[in-house]
Amino acid sequence: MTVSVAPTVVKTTRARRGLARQRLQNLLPKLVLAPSFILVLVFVYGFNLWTFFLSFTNSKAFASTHLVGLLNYRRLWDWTFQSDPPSNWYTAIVNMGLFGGLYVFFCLVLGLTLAILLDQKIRGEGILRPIYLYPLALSFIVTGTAWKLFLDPGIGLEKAMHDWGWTSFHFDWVVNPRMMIYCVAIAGIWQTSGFVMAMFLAGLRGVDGEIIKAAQIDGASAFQTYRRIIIPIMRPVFLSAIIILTHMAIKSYDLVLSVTGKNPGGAAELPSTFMYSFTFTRNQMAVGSTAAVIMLMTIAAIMVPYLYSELREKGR
Amino acid sequence: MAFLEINALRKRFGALEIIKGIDLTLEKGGFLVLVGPSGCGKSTLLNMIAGLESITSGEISIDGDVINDLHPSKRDIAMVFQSYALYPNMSVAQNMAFGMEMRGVPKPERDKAVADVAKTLQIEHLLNRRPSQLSGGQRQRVAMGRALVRQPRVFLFDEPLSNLDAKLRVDMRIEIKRLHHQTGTTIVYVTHDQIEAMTLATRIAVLKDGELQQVGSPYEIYNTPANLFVADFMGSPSMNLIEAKVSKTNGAASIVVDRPGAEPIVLPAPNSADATKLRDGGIVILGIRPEAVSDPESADRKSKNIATFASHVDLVEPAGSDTFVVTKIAGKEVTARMRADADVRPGQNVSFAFNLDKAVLFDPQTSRRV
Amino acid sequence: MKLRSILMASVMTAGALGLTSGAIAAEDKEIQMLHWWTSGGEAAALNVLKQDLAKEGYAWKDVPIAGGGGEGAMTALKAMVAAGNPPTASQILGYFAVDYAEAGKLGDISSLAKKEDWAKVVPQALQKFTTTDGKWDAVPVNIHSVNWVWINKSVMDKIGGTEPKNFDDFVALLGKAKAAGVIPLALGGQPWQEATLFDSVVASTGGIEFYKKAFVDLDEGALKSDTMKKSFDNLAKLRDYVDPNYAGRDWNLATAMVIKGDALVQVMGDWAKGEFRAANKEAGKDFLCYRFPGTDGSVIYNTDMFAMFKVSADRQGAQLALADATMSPSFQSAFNVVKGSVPARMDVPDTAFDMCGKKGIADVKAANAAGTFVGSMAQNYAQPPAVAGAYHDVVTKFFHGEIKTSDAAVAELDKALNNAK
Amino acid sequence: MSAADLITSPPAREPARHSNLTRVVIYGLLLLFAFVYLIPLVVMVMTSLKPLDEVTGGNMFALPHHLTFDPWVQAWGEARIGVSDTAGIAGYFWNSIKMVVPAVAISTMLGALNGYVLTKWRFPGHKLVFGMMLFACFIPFQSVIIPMAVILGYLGEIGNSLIDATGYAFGFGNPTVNLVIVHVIYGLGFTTLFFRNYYEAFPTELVKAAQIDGASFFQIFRRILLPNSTPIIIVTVIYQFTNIWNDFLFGSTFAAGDSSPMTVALNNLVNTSTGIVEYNVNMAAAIIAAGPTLFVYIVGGRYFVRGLMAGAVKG
Repeated sequence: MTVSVAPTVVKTTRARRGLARQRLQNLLPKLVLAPSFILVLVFVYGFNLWTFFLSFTNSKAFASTHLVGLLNYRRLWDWTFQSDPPSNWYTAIVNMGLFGGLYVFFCLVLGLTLAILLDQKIRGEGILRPIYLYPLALSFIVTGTAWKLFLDPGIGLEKAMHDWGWTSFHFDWVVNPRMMIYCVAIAGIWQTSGFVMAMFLAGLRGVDGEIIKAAQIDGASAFQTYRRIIIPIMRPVFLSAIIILTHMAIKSYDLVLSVTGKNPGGAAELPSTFMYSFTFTRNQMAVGSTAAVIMLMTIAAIMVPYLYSELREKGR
Repeated sequence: MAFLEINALRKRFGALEIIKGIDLTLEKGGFLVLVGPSGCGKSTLLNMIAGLESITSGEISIDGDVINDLHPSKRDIAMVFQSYALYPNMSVAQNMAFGMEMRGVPKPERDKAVADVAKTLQIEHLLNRRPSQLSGGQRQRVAMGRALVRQPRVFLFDEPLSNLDAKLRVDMRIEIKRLHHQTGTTIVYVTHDQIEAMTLATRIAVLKDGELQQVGSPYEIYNTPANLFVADFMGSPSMNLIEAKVSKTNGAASIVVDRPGAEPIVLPAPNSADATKLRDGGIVILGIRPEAVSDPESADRKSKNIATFASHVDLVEPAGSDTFVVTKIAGKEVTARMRADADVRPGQNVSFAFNLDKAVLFDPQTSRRV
Repeated sequence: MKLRSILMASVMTAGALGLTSGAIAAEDKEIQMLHWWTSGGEAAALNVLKQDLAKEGYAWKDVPIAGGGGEGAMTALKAMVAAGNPPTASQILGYFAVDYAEAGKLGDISSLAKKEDWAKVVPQALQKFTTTDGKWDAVPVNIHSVNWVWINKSVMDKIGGTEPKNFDDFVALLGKAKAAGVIPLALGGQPWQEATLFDSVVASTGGIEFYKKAFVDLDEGALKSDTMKKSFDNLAKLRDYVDPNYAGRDWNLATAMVIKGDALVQVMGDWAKGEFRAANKEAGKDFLCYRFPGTDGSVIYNTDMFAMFKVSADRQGAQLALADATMSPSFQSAFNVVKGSVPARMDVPDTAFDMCGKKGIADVKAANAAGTFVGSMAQNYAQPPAVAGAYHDVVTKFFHGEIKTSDAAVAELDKALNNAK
Repeated sequence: MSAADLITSPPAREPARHSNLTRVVIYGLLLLFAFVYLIPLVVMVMTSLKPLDEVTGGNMFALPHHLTFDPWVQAWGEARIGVSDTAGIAGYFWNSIKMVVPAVAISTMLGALNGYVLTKWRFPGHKLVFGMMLFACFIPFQSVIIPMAVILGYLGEIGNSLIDATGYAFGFGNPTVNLVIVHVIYGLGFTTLFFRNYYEAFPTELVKAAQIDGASFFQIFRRILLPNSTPIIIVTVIYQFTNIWNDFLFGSTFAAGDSSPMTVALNNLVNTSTGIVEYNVNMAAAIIAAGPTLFVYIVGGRYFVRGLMAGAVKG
């Protein structure tokens, strides 16, 4: 009898200890993730809640708790549809669409083109790659200035062309308020497309060679192989690229100011500059916060379904 | 009490039930093969034994200890993965010693154990290489070595041979079998390859959709499949399944296979079938393995129950050691296994001999064996 | 927090009981100074202050954030204040000082102000920004005025121009330059520069009283008046004399155009003179300075101030020393000679100043006496930043043709300013 | 493909075969793009090597007449930035290093741990957590400045109390530490994204094998995942390094003054409101400021693509 009792005791304590361990093991991953998640919760979502609250107040230079209802939203609503003369907010939205669209589109197109070209077993890839990549290493503060200098018709490209005898050359976008935003886009594309190229190049190199062979046997031309087979396979790369590009487009701030020179005619306004100027320069923090809220909601409206579908699709 | 016991085991992911109440036992030193088509839950079951998947309900015990809540490393098991799961950043020796290192085994002891196992598996010359520098077969050996070094109570194999080419697979299969004989360890082995199951197992468990179809020795599984699924799944080429009618005269049942445009084949009921359960005019499915269908000359002489009939040959597959002859009976393809030198050509009318000692009957409604 | 106050309390109690003598929190000898004067000349001028204070044993901790007329600096300041960690003092402009004062973030240096009798020497108008409810909480460093024109003398001589006395003269002069193939008006097409120009145009077109009524009082009648419309029309006239590449140009590049003789004139605050000085140009000989035609006798000012933040007791000594040094006549003179502006104290002799500086000092005195000393709308001295910002928007949109007619501009100005109020 | 294959060797592909004409077109395009991408840098470098009068007077594409390295010397150690005693951007260079290195290290480490948990230790709602962290990448920084300042202010007060109590602030309230905190927080989204995507493709069987071998949660991470994460670590480090090094908004707002990072000093040099614009010095300073990141891209470019390839780009 005694002999058989002992193992049972040992067994149960062992099992219990195992259970406690198991529980700790189950908890550990969450514990590890928790600090990051809490930081994000507080510093991103908490702050956004605060901004959301401010958008209902009359905060000016400093945060105020005096509620004014939807006043700020009504103001921005009015400004949204005020296109003659365009309110700064209207310009900001239009520019965001233009800039964001051009920036993301051309970065993708250029990045993909360069990646495909580089992927043709090119000699000197090691030299070419950093050339396309280096602009990202430069700070916007400087590249903006350099591009402004470069595009300035009085001292830059146009003048140089005239000096060299091509007197009919004309390129004055950077001083033409209507075209300014395109200059910002050019500088932005120049800066980021190399990065996108690197991502696509990586994506291309990751495509299984047998698939390409199969496509070739099926009689697809090189172009068709890329368009019908390889590019669709790289869909996840597009996801990452679009996330990174969108976030950069939204946050472009230094670049806009340094390329356009403080926004002449209010023509180079972007939501980020609008928010900044209302919050910090014009001491209308409530309006700035409202703009931030609307901006965030717009981003959410676009990104959340996209992220949702992409994350969901991967299943598991 | 069996060495490995699985009682009423269930696994649920939300509403989805993957393991639907499985009971299994395995004696010490046994070789249990879990076999079934992909998605049948065999890998999940193995992972549950390993402790890599949680258990929704039920119980698993090894040598009398319930291991449900034990961490994988505390279950005294070793596992060989389909992809081998060798740590790419470690040398072969380090890979093999990692488990002991984690358990705090002193280095000299680890080295010795690794050396011993390496010798057994003849991979001593590979000890300092990285997994990426190994061939597929070598990786497989290392993965087994890593498991062996632990000297576990139970070995778990998760389709360990499926990444190897055909020849290597056969070699490794033999290797594993030899290893099992030498060491006498208890093994649970997952595969979808029924030849592996047949050759290796002392006990086979056939799974489908999370349910156990049949458990038994390879012989039982092969010769007396419990249902149509097992009959169809085990064996290559698979069992011929022919729809037939029961005709009962004077209590003696015979099986009638109707052939459009030809006279019906009348066969005596196989011995394996419980004649009392056969109803006159009832529909049954006759299951007969290709090797029980042959030319009359090479039919089993010891058999008491041979029926011969002529049929049109559709296809001939010479397989070297045998020749497989395909004919159509009642719209169903029936494969016969004939001598390698059988002179049969497509289009001929040939006599086929059915060895009904080796035939089984199934009830099409329940799909169970009668 | 608690620990700290307990410690403080115990130290105080100990002090009160006489157990320790002179052990109370030693004075913090560091002056933390936020500003955006980073360029050579400005920094050199500020260095005078630093050295003055060093003589008294105070260490200068510089917090420079250049760019955008202090935009970056204002953001950093707001963050520092929000963090409860304000600098000893910060360079500040116009209504920003009022905002901080109203939020109770500024300190009190009235004791020093009273002792030195600053109320007497600093123009009354400026005291609106440097005091709150009679308490001094900021010190003015200088007085800038925006209604200046800067002319390249050799270009002027070449085209045979003379000092324009009114707006039409001015347009005629610009016409002459245009005919001679010189860029007539050097302008940087940035909202604040265009608004600064418009300050002068309005004062010239409607007179200083009108300017006051419209911009200081935000009088609806004045804002919607024909005079305002005419001001916009006049601004539109100037647009014809600007080179095509003006948009987005920095003001100092525009000044450089005048210095090099590429352009005849720039309408800009007197900080432009610092550029001439830096290029070794001499007032009267190389360049001319006139009041904007039609605004002689009036001064549209802005001023750089050092706002004195509410700081802990141990930092107040340093703060007072900074205020004192800033208001010392010698510093005011030395600094403003470099900066191009005029001293904020009316009692600083003009001996060290050039011709333009002397005129500036005299103008300020006269205008102050005559009541024609008014704050610049463009520079946040007539209205709070929200209104000034709206003003920038309307003016720049009009100038760049987004607002097409002066009628529309007037309507838009009234609407925008009221909206922002 | 085996686990080892997945990590060590990307699938090899046959070289594309092209006619000579196509080759010429491909090379032509590549060189044209390279030329366009290089122009701004070339202009910057040339401008930085010219005396000022040559910059303002001459053609920006012209080679320097009188080659001079003065602007570089000035930018590095002589140009006065404000009234501080530090001249040139040399001192601020060091500030940036002190801030960037820990910020990159911490955010990368946290990202790796997060990615590890989110792929190998999944729990119900892991997708929501990841989605929320990913969406955090998109918040406009302008709206977090003030609340962030308030929180950093509290940290500063804690630091003061600690000084009173222990004589040492343990980094609380230190502007460099503050910047590290800010950059770590707002870098988490991306580092987590990178590592999650990488570990998504990382064979789970390795983790299972290690579990059976008795390795603990952290042992698996340290011994199995981390040693096999070199490619993605390179990508993350490069990405974070670039972003943090080039940040201006946070740097100028939370660490102005002596502890300000390089970009703030550069801005103070470039964006002075008055005085002659010394383009040559500015451009020299700009190139110096970009030095470390340029170095990282040129040297690490190959590993960067390799790292991206190893899984960072897989959605």
